[in-house]
Amino acid sequence: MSHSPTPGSAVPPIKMGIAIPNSKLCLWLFLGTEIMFFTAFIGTYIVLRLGSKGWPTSPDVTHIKVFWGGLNTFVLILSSYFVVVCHEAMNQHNFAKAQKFLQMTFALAIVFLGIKSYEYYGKIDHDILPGRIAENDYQAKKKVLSESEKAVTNRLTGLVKQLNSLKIEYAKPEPANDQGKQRAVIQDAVGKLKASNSPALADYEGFVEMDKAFGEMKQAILAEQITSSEVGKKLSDLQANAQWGWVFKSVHEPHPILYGNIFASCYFIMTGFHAIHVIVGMILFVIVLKQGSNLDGKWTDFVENSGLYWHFVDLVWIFLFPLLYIL
Amino acid sequence: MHDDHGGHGHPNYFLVFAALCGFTGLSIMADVVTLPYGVKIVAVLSVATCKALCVMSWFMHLKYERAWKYVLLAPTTILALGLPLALMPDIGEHYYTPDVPQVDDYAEAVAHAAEHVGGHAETHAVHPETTTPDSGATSESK
Amino acid sequence: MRKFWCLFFMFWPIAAIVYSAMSPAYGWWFPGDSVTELGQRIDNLFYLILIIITVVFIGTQMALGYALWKAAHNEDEKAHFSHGSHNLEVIWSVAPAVILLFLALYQMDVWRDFRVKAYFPEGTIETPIAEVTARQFEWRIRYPAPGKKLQPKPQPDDLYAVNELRAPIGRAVMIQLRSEDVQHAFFLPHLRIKQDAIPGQIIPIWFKAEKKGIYELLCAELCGWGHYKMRAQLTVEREVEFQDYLKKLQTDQNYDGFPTSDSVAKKEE
Amino acid sequence: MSTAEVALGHDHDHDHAHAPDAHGHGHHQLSFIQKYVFSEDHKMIGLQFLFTTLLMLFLGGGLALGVRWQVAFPWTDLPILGRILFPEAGGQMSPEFYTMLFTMHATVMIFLVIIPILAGAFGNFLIPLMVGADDMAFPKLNMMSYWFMWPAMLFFGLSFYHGGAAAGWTSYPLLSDLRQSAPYSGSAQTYWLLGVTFVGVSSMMGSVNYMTTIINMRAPGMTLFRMPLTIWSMFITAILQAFALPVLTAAGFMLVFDRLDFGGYFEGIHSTFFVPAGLVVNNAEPTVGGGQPLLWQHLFWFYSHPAVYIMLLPAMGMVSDVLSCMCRKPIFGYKPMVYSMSAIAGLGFIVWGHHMFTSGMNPALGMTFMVSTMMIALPSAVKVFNWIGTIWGGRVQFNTPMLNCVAFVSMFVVGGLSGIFMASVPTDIYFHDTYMIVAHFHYVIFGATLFGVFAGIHFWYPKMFGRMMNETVGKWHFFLTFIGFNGTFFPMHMLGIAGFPRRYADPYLHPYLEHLMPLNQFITYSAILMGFSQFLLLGNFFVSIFNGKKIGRNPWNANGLEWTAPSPPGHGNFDILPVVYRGPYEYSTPGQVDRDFLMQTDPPLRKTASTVAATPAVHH
Ligand code: HEA
Ligand code: HEA
Ligand code: CUA
Ligand SMILES: [Cu+2]
Repeated sequence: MSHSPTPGSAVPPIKMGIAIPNSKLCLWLFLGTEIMFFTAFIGTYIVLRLGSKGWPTSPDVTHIKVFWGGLNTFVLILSSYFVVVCHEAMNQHNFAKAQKFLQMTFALAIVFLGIKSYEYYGKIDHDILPGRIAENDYQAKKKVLSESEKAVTNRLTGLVKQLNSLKIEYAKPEPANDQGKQRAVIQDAVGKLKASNSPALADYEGFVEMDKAFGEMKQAILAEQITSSEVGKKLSDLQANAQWGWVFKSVHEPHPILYGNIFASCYFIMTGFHAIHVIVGMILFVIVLKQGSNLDGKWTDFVENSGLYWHFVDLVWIFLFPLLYIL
Repeated sequence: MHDDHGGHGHPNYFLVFAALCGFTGLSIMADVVTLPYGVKIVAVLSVATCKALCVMSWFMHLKYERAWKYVLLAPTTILALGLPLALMPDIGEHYYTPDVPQVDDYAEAVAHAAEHVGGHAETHAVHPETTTPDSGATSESK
Repeated sequence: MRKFWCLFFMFWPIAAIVYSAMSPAYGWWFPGDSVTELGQRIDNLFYLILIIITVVFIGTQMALGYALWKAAHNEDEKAHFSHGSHNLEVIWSVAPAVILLFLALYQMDVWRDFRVKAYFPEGTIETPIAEVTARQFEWRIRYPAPGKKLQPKPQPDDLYAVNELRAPIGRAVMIQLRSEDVQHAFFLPHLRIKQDAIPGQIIPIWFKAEKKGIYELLCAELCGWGHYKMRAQLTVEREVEFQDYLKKLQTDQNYDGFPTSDSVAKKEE
Repeated sequence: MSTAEVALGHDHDHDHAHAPDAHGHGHHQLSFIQKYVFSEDHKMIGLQFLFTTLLMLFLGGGLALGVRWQVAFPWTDLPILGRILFPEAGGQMSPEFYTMLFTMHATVMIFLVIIPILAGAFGNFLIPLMVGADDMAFPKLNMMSYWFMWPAMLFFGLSFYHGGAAAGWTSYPLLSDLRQSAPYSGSAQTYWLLGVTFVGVSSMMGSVNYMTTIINMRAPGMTLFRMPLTIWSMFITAILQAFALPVLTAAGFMLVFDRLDFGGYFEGIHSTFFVPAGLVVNNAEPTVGGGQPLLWQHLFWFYSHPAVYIMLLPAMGMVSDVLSCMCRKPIFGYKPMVYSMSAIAGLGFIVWGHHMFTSGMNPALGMTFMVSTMMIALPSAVKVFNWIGTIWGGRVQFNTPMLNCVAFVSMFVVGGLSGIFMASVPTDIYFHDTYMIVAHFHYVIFGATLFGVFAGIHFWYPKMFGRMMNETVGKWHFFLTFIGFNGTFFPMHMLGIAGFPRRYADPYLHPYLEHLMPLNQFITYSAILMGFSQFLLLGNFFVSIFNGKKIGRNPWNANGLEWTAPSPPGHGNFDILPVVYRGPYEYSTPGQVDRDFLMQTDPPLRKTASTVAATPAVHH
């Protein structure tokens, strides 16, 4: 490790620098940069939140549940524990044990990501996605309108297409996506289906009825006569229809969330980059796990350093949890 | 080799783990019971700091490292705290008048709802206290 | 050759000074004296700094040249051996420190008067004369109807103009600066005023123009391809003229026939 | 072996020994690809950086000449290229093209020339040689830091292809954020941001590597205060990068996510960090938001102000070394030099707000930033006076490196002094975003840094290639560049005082600027002179690789460890393990008769001169 003295030199040889391996030094320096990286996100979140006149905090709105956050905290802490005992086992040259601990860590990382995905799914399901959230009444109504419009249009084109398989003669609308013409085709088809007593008739009559109900809602929204919560009622009425309510299933209820977009932006960027770090950590673990029975003392430093990295990932979560879930 | 803390044996990692779990329990408690908002902020953030210190000292072995840890961590900490602090006067507060239509809209909507009897315009989407236009920051939420 | 290079390094600062000294004569200098008193103070500060840095500039460049000259003609066998001097280090850190601290403190009041709301001239904050909204690539101006106060939100009887701002002479006035899209900057070179217009904020600017005239108003923050042509005018006129202008705007705006007012005509351009 | 391994664990061989024979790099032949392309040798990587950045200098300079053409001769046909680029407009550029030109000019110059030439080229080449290590701590990581420049260049290229980013190099939102605000640079702006991110990743890799190398791989006896100032400056630069850059990367990600807008299910998904609500841009629907544009400025300058020192400190270090050697005199005030560099770095973190004085920041914050900005001139002053002190009493050799060094000092003073006008807030109200700023930073970046780089190139060229560059050509290059440079940028101060705004495609639309056109034409002619004199440098550089005079190990009679290695050094750098006995600036030490320098490896001086002659150290 130390330098062999140069023969005849007047100066005793000195190991310059500090007494840790280069790799560990480098990793710590890297962690310093990582701290600044997350500081930028966390700091941004804090100051933007303080600088906003209001912030969505109710779990009903944000779909942020302390239970899942707490559980994930526990999962990460546990995994951190396993990584450190894994390193301890490496130090004692008990490589089989080390492998086992590392496997536990890896499994917990997967659990963490699983829970995270579940939480993401909840947000996506309620369309709590940055850029898509209505911030006032008007936008909420507009959003319902455009989403229902899309749903109706889809149904419309679907029904027109279906006519082919029903062997119904009809004049192909020209251009194909002209909704007025498509609607005319449907009207026409209703008559023909009635005549042939086809079982598909209900669908087409249903559409006409639905289209009318939708048209009323649209009128009301465009005329700005109703508030978003009234639109919400109308929407749930539509959705409640036994025959065609399902068409509107993809339409989200109008929830104006004040500062919702910036909230979602912060939430996703912080947890997202944290999740990316989790994945990177998992890749490091896979490299070790892949060694199988070849794992030996050469890997101790590697395990220690990936462990340090993993603890850092844990540390970030330790701060994200209160900031995002509790406050 | 790397083992320059040889003499210490190893700390009881399980104990550290248990402490971390305890701290997590504490922060969840802080959410369950109702605390004044300011107290809550201080409480959960200090709990988080304690947790961080536990992880750093024992899991990351900083307790056993030499002085370089201060050289590395002191500037990092200063910068990491300093950046958000320096952003506060500009972003966290506003010296000039913010021009925020969504808040104005919201105030209007609330006023509008109050006119209607039954006031059902009160959206369940937004927490009413947090969003009264002049309640400043989030201070009194929940 | 040595002499040449020494003279070369001494010659160029002299050329620079001569060039700077003759610049005002060629118009390569401020676009006239400042029209505001605050601008005057900025100019004075500029000249103060100019003097200080000219001294430092000549001092360092000549020291450099002289040191070179001496060193180039060093007849000794070896260079003078010295690792430095503690006393000199102290002197040349303290001396600039004093100068710089003085500068920093000396000018704070100008900044304070320009930006700190509590120090705005009395009455300006309460009664802004206009709201100026920057957008790609024009300035929209909204005045309150004569006799009314400017409200934060547009009022039905507000008066509008595009790229033409007017202000009375000799009275401290305030405008509210907004941006409707990207960032712009409100730059009145003759008044030595510059302030960015930030989307999402309303920023007050005050000035007190002392001289009648028509001054350029430009945009000083990159705002897209048309940044350079975001040109407008500030007309400084007597109080009565200003009030007349507002009245004229009002009649033009209320005229329900074919629009004839020049502000509307401008818009059509 | 994956690169993660390299960084995280398996660096044992570098931990153990510095002597090349001890670690077995030497005994297998490297293929051409390994040696010249995916090289892990710090010297080759340094040269790769050097070649790349020198070529990029021409690209950036070419763009600058385009800028100059438009400002001097607005709406006239661009010579040569105009007909090819804008055939429909008869060869004249459009305002959006102009906006793109200066944005990409600054991007290329800053991210692909100055930063990589200092840290990448010189840092790589010099650090192991000057600290006495056989290579960087992590050679693979080092290689990757070069190869991560390529995705960056690719993205910048894509940006060009899509019309080029056009929001200035500072990329202030919302111009850079909302697509509809600059429709002509739609995806170009996104690619630009990705390019900057990759430059960042590359610098990051470099900086942790440099820090590790400098901390842990110094030769025996090379204590911190025996390190050459070049190493100190590289070290401090690396620290600056390590702490400032992640913030820009994070901010860059936020801006990229703000710009996301895929169609289909993802339609409308984009973050709103910098977008306030209710903006109507180009008659589009009002934006949703909640973000704040000022946030970007803070985050951006939190990096980019330290970055201007990243663009200066290494040059300061190199100039100190060259100056001391060419004056045959120890650097004046070694420790004050180190402390002042550290002070610049430390203060550099708390002055970023001086770019935002007129941005509508909190005035109290403005005052704070003004005071700290004024204070940062102090360490710079210490350095300037120390350089003059170094020359004082020396025995100057007027060769190309020396001339460039003197120009460095002289130009840095000008650039720094014009910084004082801006540091003072009230005057900055007037000068912000005028050509005063353009003059200021070209004086510090080109005038100081690039002259420093020229000095460095001429000085270390013999070590790189074992040959000298041609002196006559070097002096002509210096002479013409100096004249052209001052002719270009000095008059810009006057433009600034006259209130000439920067980033204007056609300033003469404004009557009060009309009379400045002839001055601008003069500037453009000077810029062309300066631009074309760079061909002298390029020619000299490439021709000398094959034709230069061959030299030995230490042509300048300098003291640093790098001069004990062969020229060019082989793989593993040193054939004799260097042991360090003193600092790097022992020139003209009294008591020494036959020569006026004492290399860092020379054993301690005894009373008699004979020992000196008998030292095993290698020179000539
Ligand atoms: C290498 C790059 C570099 C360096 C070293 C500096 C150094 C300095 N810069 Fe500069 N700066 C830039 C690159 C650089 N700058 C760039 C690129 C921009 C524009 C970015 C953009 O908007 O696009 C900019 C913009 C910029 C601004 C913003 C202007 C604006 O946009 O409105 C300011 C304001 O304070 C400023 C100040 C300073 C100061 C005070 C120093 C000081 O460090 C200088 C200190 C040195 C000296 C003062 C000289 C030596 C000292 C003496 C001889 C002692 C005696 C002196 C006195 C007593 C006065 N700079
Ligand atoms: C390292 C930094 C660096 C360097 C070296 C330069 C070098 C030059 N710069 Fe640059 N410049 C910036 C950084 C730099 N600049 C920045 C940061 C901005 C701000 C941008 C913004 O506002 O966002 C700027 C802006 C800027 C402007 C202001 C534009 C505006 O605001 O409207 C101008 C105008 O004159 C200018 C000119 C020049 C000139 C003439 C050179 C000359 O020194 C160049 C000399 C030429 C060469 C060294 C190369 C020689 C090449 C040839 C002879 C052509 C051959 C051609 C090919 C091979 C293609 N620059
Ligand atoms: Cu508006 Cu530039
Ligand atoms: Cu700066």
